[in-house]
Amino acid sequence: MPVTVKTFTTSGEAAAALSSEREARYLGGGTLVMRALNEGDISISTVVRATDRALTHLDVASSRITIGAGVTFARVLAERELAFLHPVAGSIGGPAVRNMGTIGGNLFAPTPFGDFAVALLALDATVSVQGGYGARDAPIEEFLAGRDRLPRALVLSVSCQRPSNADAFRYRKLSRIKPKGGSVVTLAAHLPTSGGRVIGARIALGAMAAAPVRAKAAERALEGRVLDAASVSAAVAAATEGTSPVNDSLASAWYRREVVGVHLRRLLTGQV
Amino acid sequence: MAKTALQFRHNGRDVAVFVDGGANLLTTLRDAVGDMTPKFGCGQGGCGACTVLIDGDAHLACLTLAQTVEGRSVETLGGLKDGPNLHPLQRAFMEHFAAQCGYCTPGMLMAAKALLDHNPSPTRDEVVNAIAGNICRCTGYEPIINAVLAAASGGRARA
Amino acid sequence: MAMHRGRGIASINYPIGMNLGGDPSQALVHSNPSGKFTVSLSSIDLGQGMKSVTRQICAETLGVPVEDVYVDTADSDTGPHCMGSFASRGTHRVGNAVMAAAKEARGVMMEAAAEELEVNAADLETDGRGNIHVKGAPHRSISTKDVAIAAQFRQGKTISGRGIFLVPLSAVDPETGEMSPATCYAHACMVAEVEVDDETGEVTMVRMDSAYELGRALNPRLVEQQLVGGAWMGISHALYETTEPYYPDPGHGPRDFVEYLMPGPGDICPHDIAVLERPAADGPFGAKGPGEMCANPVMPAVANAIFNAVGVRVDELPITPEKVLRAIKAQGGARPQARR
Amino acid sequence: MLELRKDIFADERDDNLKEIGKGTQRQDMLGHVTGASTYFNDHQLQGMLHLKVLRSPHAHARIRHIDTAEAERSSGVRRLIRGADVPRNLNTLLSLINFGKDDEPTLAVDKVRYKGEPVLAIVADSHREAFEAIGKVRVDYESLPAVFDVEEALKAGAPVVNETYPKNTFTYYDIYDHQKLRFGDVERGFASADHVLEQRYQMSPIEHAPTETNGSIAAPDTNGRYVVYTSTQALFFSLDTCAKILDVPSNTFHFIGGTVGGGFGGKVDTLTEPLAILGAMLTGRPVRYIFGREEEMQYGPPRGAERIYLKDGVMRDGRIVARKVRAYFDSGAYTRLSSYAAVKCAAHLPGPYTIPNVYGDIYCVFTNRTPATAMRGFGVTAMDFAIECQMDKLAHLVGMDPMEFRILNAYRDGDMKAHRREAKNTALIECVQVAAEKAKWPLREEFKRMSSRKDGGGPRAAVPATTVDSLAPARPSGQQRTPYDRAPQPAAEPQPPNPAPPPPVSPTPAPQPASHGAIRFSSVFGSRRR
Repeated sequence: MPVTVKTFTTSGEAAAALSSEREARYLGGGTLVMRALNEGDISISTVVRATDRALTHLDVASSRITIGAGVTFARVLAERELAFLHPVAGSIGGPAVRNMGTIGGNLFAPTPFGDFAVALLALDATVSVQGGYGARDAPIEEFLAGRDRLPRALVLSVSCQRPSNADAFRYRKLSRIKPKGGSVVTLAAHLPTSGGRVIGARIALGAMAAAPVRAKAAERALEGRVLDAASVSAAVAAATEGTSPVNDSLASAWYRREVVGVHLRRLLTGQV
Repeated sequence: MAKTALQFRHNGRDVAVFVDGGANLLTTLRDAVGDMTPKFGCGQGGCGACTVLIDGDAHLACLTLAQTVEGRSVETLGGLKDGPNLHPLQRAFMEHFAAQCGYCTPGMLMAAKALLDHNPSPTRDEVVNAIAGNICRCTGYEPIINAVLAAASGGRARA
Repeated sequence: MAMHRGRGIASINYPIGMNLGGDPSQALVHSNPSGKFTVSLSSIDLGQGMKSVTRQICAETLGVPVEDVYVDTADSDTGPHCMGSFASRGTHRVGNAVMAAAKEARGVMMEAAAEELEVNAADLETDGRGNIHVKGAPHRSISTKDVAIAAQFRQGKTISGRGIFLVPLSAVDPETGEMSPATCYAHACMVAEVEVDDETGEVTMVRMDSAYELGRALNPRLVEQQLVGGAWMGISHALYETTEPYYPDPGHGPRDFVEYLMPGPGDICPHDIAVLERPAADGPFGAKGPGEMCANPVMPAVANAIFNAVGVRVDELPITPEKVLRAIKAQGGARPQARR
Repeated sequence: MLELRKDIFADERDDNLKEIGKGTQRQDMLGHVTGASTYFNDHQLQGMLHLKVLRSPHAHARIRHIDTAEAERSSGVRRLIRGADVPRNLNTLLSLINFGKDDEPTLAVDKVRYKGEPVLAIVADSHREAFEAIGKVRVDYESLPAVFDVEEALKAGAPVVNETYPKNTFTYYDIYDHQKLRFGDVERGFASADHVLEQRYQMSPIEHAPTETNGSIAAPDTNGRYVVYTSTQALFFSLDTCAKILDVPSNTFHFIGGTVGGGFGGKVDTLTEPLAILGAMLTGRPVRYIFGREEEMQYGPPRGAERIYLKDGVMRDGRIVARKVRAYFDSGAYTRLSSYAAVKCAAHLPGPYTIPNVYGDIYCVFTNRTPATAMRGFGVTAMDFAIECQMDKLAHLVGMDPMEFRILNAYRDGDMKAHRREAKNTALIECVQVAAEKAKWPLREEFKRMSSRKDGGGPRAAVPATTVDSLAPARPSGQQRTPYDRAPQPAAEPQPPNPAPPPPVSPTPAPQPASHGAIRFSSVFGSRRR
């Protein structure tokens, strides 16, 4: 059964093709689908592409930013208005992978990959999905939780509020290899403050569960408090709650649990 | 199996080939176009030996669906020379003994070209980041980094 | 949270060549009437520089410039037999075979020159620039090109040679292990400096200072390639790579270059190298082989440096951050040792 | 940054050379930077077919039945190859040079002994069609208990991994289950030592990970021969291995290689050539068999793991008086080259140090994992890790500077080494002194003045009285004999102390060979048939 490539001009048609054929896969940047084909995944017999310009649209003018699912990491890095996301995009792959890999594709990347999704989770993003009957928005936490069971949907874009100030959004990816490597643990935090107190703390962790996951106990430890030694220590103590890291070739579950707190402290205290 | 016609510019020349559905650009360049300079190293996007330029940007040919380069410009190491003259990067790699087995060299040179085309005077860190996706098992990277810095804007690289 | 620095050393030697079934290599050298030479081998260049080193050995032995020699290898229909490229045997075995072949070819060339200059071959010498002249009388000279033409078209001599170098098998005494494992040994000493993060167990390479004794640096640039690349592989073995991260449990084996950990271009550190040359009695121009041994001192030097930095001994490779962190916690925190 | 210390050992060198010693550009560099260097895979052949291998998902299992009916009908399939199609489906690499028994099939027939072991090969028009056909093969496995730990594998009742060696360890000289080294009496040494230290060291398997994976292309050539473009590290070694496995004269093959994308020891095992050639023989078409990266990483042979127990006796003044080693090489499911690693390792003991009492037992152990092979520093790398970590601990124990401790114990010209050969051309002391100088590591004057050329020999040149294991059975006829071998050597009488080794009989006037032990010509490599 040779592979058939179907190219659609609109995302609606592409979504319909995706949901109707069991062995169809959507081609975003290719880093996931092309690898599967190269390695002999014969379950893929149709590759669906969409050339819809909306998928690569970038709306960074207002406080609510929207990134098309087809926007690459390289494009995020080139966009000055998205400076707060540069450390995230820059931590993914080498330059060639960043020219290919897309924001939408990253939402489906298995652990320990998916660092951009970790950042979007900390930013409380919304994922716009083209189902069989039109677009609908889902909170990213809901999207990630159900991404494996989801009927074969096409992600159109993601959107989130721009962080109030540069210091409010922080990101840190620990990998064994520099400058690029798989994640031992990835941490992203969005800590808006009012009167010096954290209001709406969001902390997201990568490589600490099957998909990016929120550290809600650590969030609670910071909510409504000043970011000081006491609140930071409380958050660090609760860092592993709700996580289920695994052993893989980069690090063991034990190690990830041991160091996630250390790196959270360094993230919250702004240590390099 | 039904084939798909594909036309694109390859190192400045128009080429037309027929590809199977799902064929990647690396297999197409090597088997259909006959350009053996990009190499197969993993087919997973992890080694960079298949790095080529598409419309001037570095891409991994093994993870690029061949049909997506329809009408675009693909550059490989085979096109780096200017007639008989070596590109400054090629001369610098020679002078710095920046290759041993040579298998990663095509990918390294194209990644370095993509860097210098956008950033003629990179810092050492910028060079390190530019080859971050290219695995070399022989040299220990040091001579390669030094060669790229030396080639940058005629050797006046900022350390 | 504290970063601790430490230094550690290791000193080693390494056997050159293999003691298995006899360890022979052959080489052929032939030339064409324009006085250019071809070395014909079946030895493999893995990137270690086999073609380049044998080319220089042949040119030196013939007494001609290296530009007059090219190496053609690894076609089983044309090249003579060779065991293969492994066990640091290339430079030593194949180099000696090429020397033997080049000596025979030189002998014929000098005879042909002697006939042209009507002198005794013993009175002639090569200048290394493509000329042969009478010792002490440089003006009485003939180019190797003219000698080659004369040999081919007038004298009927073939300026060529064959060479084999065999280190015979040394039988091993089953009771005592007595044997001759190798005819010469390379040596090295490495000082490694590391920085250890005592909260995460991460180890960063700071610098390396090393001294390698290799008999003869036939080509210093190629030697540098091996020692720099070899030290990088040593760091990789010491801190990063394995196909079984949970050995002897075979699980979680890496399947790609993200899962298989090797130092990236951002993990390398300065490496200051000294090369010593104590020629081996049976090495080509005294040369031993640097290719294999150059990674070996790095692993123990790094392990000893980690002990110097935080006082923990990790005796299992690779020395991952987890193993360092577990050892630090087991002893109740970092215990930096006396700085050397 | 590289510095040539021409001042050291200058008196032993003639530096009046023209081409040697120059940093001449590599002959292959222009090809590398222009992409013109030609690797085995850079060949276009008309009608090329692609071979993929079905690999065992089990580490240890019996093969009850293989159903290929559906696979054979799958689109684009040209040929299916099973173990029964391989003319001689049993080999071990070093059988060519008379070391070890054939123990490994090219394609598994009755049993699989490691996860990833090749069971069946499919030759098809395209990669995709080969993968599809492999997906349609049904293999009925009966899982068997597996063993992954080298010491567990040696215990009674452990699963038998490799029936050629039922005790899960390679047989040395047909009598011992390990390689020995005996020099002096370590127990007496330990008894006299001020400190005794025993430690355990463990290395895990390491992948060669060359950027070019293993592979080859075989194609029908003129006059009934086959041309084979190959990534091998050993052209004739692979050629003769294929001649043996495919049971044809060696000149049936025309091997072409020589430009390899990194080897590091991982391309000696002739992994792809036999099946590529067999595919070309059976289809009459060019066949390419190239490892994928996951195949290379998990099913290509790694550097074998080693577990080393190292026990030392040291005096207060820093002299090491006894070193005892027990080491286990994890050979994986088959022998390949690991049998020789143990011999090379034994010869390396006790490291570059003169120690009066040395004892070694080196085991080559079979476990249910991917068979290991040689890698850069084969048989020595892990042992150096153990020895040099231990040297640091001993220096720390006696309160001596680690550099000075190395110089004190370093071997010198004239010393007797543990494999009973005189140390010559030694230079460890000078390397330590220069490394210390470069690293600004303080050394006391007396240690700066020491030299490899001073204070060696004399009492240090003697072979000490050695206790050999009591049960030394008479030596049987020796290993697999070939028609070209001379009669087996008479049982080696106990060597007289400090014997003058007989002058080596060498077929050609090899330049001034060092002295060797008894000479035994093994088979004339390459031209004989078995």
